[in-house]
Amino acid sequence: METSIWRALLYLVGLMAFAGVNAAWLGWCERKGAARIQRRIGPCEAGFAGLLQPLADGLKLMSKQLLVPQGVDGIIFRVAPILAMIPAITSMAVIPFAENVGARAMELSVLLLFALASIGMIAILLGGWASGNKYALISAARSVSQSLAYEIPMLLTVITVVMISGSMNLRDIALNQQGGFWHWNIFRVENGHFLTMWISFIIFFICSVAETNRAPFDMAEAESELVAGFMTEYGSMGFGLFMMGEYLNIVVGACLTATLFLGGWDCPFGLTPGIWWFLLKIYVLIFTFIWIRWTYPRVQVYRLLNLSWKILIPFSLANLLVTAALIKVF
Amino acid sequence: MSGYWHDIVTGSKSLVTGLAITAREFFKPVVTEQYPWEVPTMTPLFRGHIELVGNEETGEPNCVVCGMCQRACSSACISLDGKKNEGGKGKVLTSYMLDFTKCSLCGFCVESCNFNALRFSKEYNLASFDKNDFVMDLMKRLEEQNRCKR
Amino acid sequence: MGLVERTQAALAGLFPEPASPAAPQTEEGCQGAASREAGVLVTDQARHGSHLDVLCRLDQVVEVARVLDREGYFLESISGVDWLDKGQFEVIYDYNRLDGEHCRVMVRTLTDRSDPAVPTIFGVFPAADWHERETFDFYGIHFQGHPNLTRILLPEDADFHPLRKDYMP
Amino acid sequence: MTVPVHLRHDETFVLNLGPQHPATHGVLRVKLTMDGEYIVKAEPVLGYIHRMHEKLAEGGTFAQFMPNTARMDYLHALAFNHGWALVVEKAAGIEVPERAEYIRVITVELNRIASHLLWWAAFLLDLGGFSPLLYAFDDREQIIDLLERVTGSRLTYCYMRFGGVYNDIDQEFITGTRAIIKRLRERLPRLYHDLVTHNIILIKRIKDIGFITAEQCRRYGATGPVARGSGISYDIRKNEPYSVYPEFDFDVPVFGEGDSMARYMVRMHEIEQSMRIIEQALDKLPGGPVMGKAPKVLKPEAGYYYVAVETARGSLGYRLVSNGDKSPYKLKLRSPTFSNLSLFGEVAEGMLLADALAFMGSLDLVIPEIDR
Repeated sequence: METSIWRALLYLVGLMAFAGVNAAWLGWCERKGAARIQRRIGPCEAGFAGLLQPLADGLKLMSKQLLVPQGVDGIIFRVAPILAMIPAITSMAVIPFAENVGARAMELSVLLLFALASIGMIAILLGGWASGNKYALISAARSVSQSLAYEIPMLLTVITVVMISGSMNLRDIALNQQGGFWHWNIFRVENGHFLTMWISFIIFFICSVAETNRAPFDMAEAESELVAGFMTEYGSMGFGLFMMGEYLNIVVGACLTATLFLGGWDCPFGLTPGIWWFLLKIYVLIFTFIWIRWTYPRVQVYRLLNLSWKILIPFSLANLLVTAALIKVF
Repeated sequence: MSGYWHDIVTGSKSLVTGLAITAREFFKPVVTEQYPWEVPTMTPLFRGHIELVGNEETGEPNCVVCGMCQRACSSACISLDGKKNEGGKGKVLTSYMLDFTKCSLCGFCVESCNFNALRFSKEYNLASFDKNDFVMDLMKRLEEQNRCKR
Repeated sequence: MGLVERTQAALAGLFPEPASPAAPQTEEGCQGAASREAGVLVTDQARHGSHLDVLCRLDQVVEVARVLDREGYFLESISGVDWLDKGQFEVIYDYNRLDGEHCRVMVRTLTDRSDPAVPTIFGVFPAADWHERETFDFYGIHFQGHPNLTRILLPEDADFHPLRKDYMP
Repeated sequence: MTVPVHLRHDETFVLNLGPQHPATHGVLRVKLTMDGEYIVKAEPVLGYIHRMHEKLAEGGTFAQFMPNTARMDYLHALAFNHGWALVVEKAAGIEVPERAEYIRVITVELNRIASHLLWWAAFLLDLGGFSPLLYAFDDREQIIDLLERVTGSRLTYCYMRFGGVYNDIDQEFITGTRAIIKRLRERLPRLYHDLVTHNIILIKRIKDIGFITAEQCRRYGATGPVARGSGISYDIRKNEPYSVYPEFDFDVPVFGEGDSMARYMVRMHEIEQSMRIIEQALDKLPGGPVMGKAPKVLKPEAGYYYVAVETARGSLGYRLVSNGDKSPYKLKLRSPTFSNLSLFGEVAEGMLLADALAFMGSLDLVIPEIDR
């Protein structure tokens, strides 16, 4: 692997740009998508099809005063939104966009991603806690229990993938699935057995919706219950960073799903692998995120935990055992 | 335990159905109206604020200053004044003020008028930063309408 | 025996001497509030909307509520009336039934205007809680024994009772 | 699901829900004493949009109160119009032509459908589903457009007059109404029920939550869909028929479970029943005038009058005391949600905040009607 400083810098700039553009224009995608589902037009005034809307929103948010209310923990209150943004951007570094496009191919990149995802949860906890607002406090408590509940099934399903690939390096996992959709982990055939990886995929996808605090699992910002949850006291770019952090988490979640289960940059027909396939996959997944959000009502907080502890965890455990048995024993 | 499996099966089915429905809606045409670009036409009975009806030929208000509208008004938003008609019988209107901030658009004034002197305007996009703009001089409005007609 | 008669019989126990025996079953008693004695009257539902018109003394309000509760009625509303010229407040309780049979009972009671006080029926119907608070709010009628007789619709610091006829804003 | 929880009264905090809160549909404030996410005590605080309509009524003539009636329950304003027209007609002995009563019923039922659709939309919004809101608004908008054609207003109608209605309906209205009914019949099962009613998330969210017993309904005076969701078959249109309702064949949907789901189902079925009523009324619509003879100045005989009508939220009562003058001596409005909401404190005790809000949504609150 090349170790020139330029490569690192190039990737840093490229990734930052990719993250920034996504964070801004996914908001536009979300609004357009929601509008179409609800048979509206959505943003259409600022630029062609409202494409400049994110710029206008960003300018508006930046020009507003960052209000720090009385009685909040000033430092933590200011740090929390930044903390929400950083892990999401950092995660991008280990994602293999294509065979030769990717900042770092670390050996334990899967572990790193989960570690960073937990930091994102801490940002919500800190933001909610520091606000000194009761709604924010409830929201913070909710998001912790939610993260706790959903990291377990998520990790259990990832173990199945790691077992198959024999590596925790995302690039190796993706390389392992090259050559058409029948090689992808989701349709994996090993030792002549069709593995139950599609269950893993569904569980992983549900968990990533929950991990990114998206509806129907948006316990932390349940706007009809907790006003805006941990963001209640945030205005200006504090709010903007939380929003961008959320969208970036979606991107990371989609990237991870695409890499772990959908063959990364592989072409479904085994023809021309490349970065465009990867992008196509993640945007389809992101659209599914949006689609789900605008379809379902919110899950009640204890149902959410029930879903994880009573359905997802048993299923992912069983799935793990079955997969292990099919690979190693039979 | 059967409830557990039943929930999982029917639940997943209902979730997929939901996604199918929103997907179907996604491809249907837009139903909203883009307000400033597309202007709706008001129905014939639409109640905007009231306005005076002028005589077909002279353009003078039909009002005979009987004060029925003022009495019928449930929010006391009409104040009108008239003077003796010189060289004729009855009275002529000198001022007709409508305080639209109080009006509840009930239509009692128009109904109470026996002389076809009042009607509803079709104006619906009234907006202002100053509430004094809604204390309307209907005489002036009628004059302007007459001028436009000519 | 129809529901109206049954209720009438149940309530009659509270009023030992028959109320103006000469002219029962008419609407006359319905006119003036103070012009008749306490008792039960049958009124024309099609005309007035209620089947029974019960005028009771202040100390009978709770007892009437108990009887009606036993009979399966529910409290629909409580309203006050200010009879300024007679120097009295009237409190009207509307009772109704939720089951198939239909009978509306209007219970009225009068209290002195200078020191209005009516016993609460909160203990019988919890529904009376808010209705009594509202009547207190608007008329200043004190419902004795009400656990939380505070303003409900007007602000806590209001010092007037707007539905009194002598109140001018 | 009831989670066993031992409420500790010494470790509670007070949470002010409202008066500006997304789930309270306006300016209701609920003072919640919370233990974590569990409600120890809930105390609704009313009056943020109180306008003293009862005093306003005493200040004007009988007719002049008509526009005010529409400003209480702005979602089912025509039923409030209807009730006021009925009580004054009863007091003053005014005859109403049959055609006018039919038109009243048609418009009131259309308005009821619109009200239930909006409730559905807002309820789903409480539960976090945003798209259903706009689907329902799409349908509601068409009903409102129709009503605008005949009444001249979109929300705060002033359509009824003593002795009839303000305006006759035309052929376009009739065909439009039939088209709406056809459209709703198609959309109710395929969009509303498939997308929402059968959705597992919604079922888990509102089933077995917020139980109200029939006895509680009686003690608190709850009526309307709240009572009908608790197994009480009480609908004034059936129990104490007014207007021309006896001439129509319709059912009163009753669900005995008493939970939020039951109330939800009652309202969804009521939309269908309202459509049946409208269809029959359109079929039977008699000819004739829409305005009867009514004196210009009304001076009803002194006495006590009471009229109840069934609004989308329950039984609305007008208690009118007349002293023979040309303005009401006393008017008391018995608004349905005022009584329905008084249940909230008792039922919400021990609930989760999220459940309590779902329960509050299922009560279908319209705050201006509570505060009057």
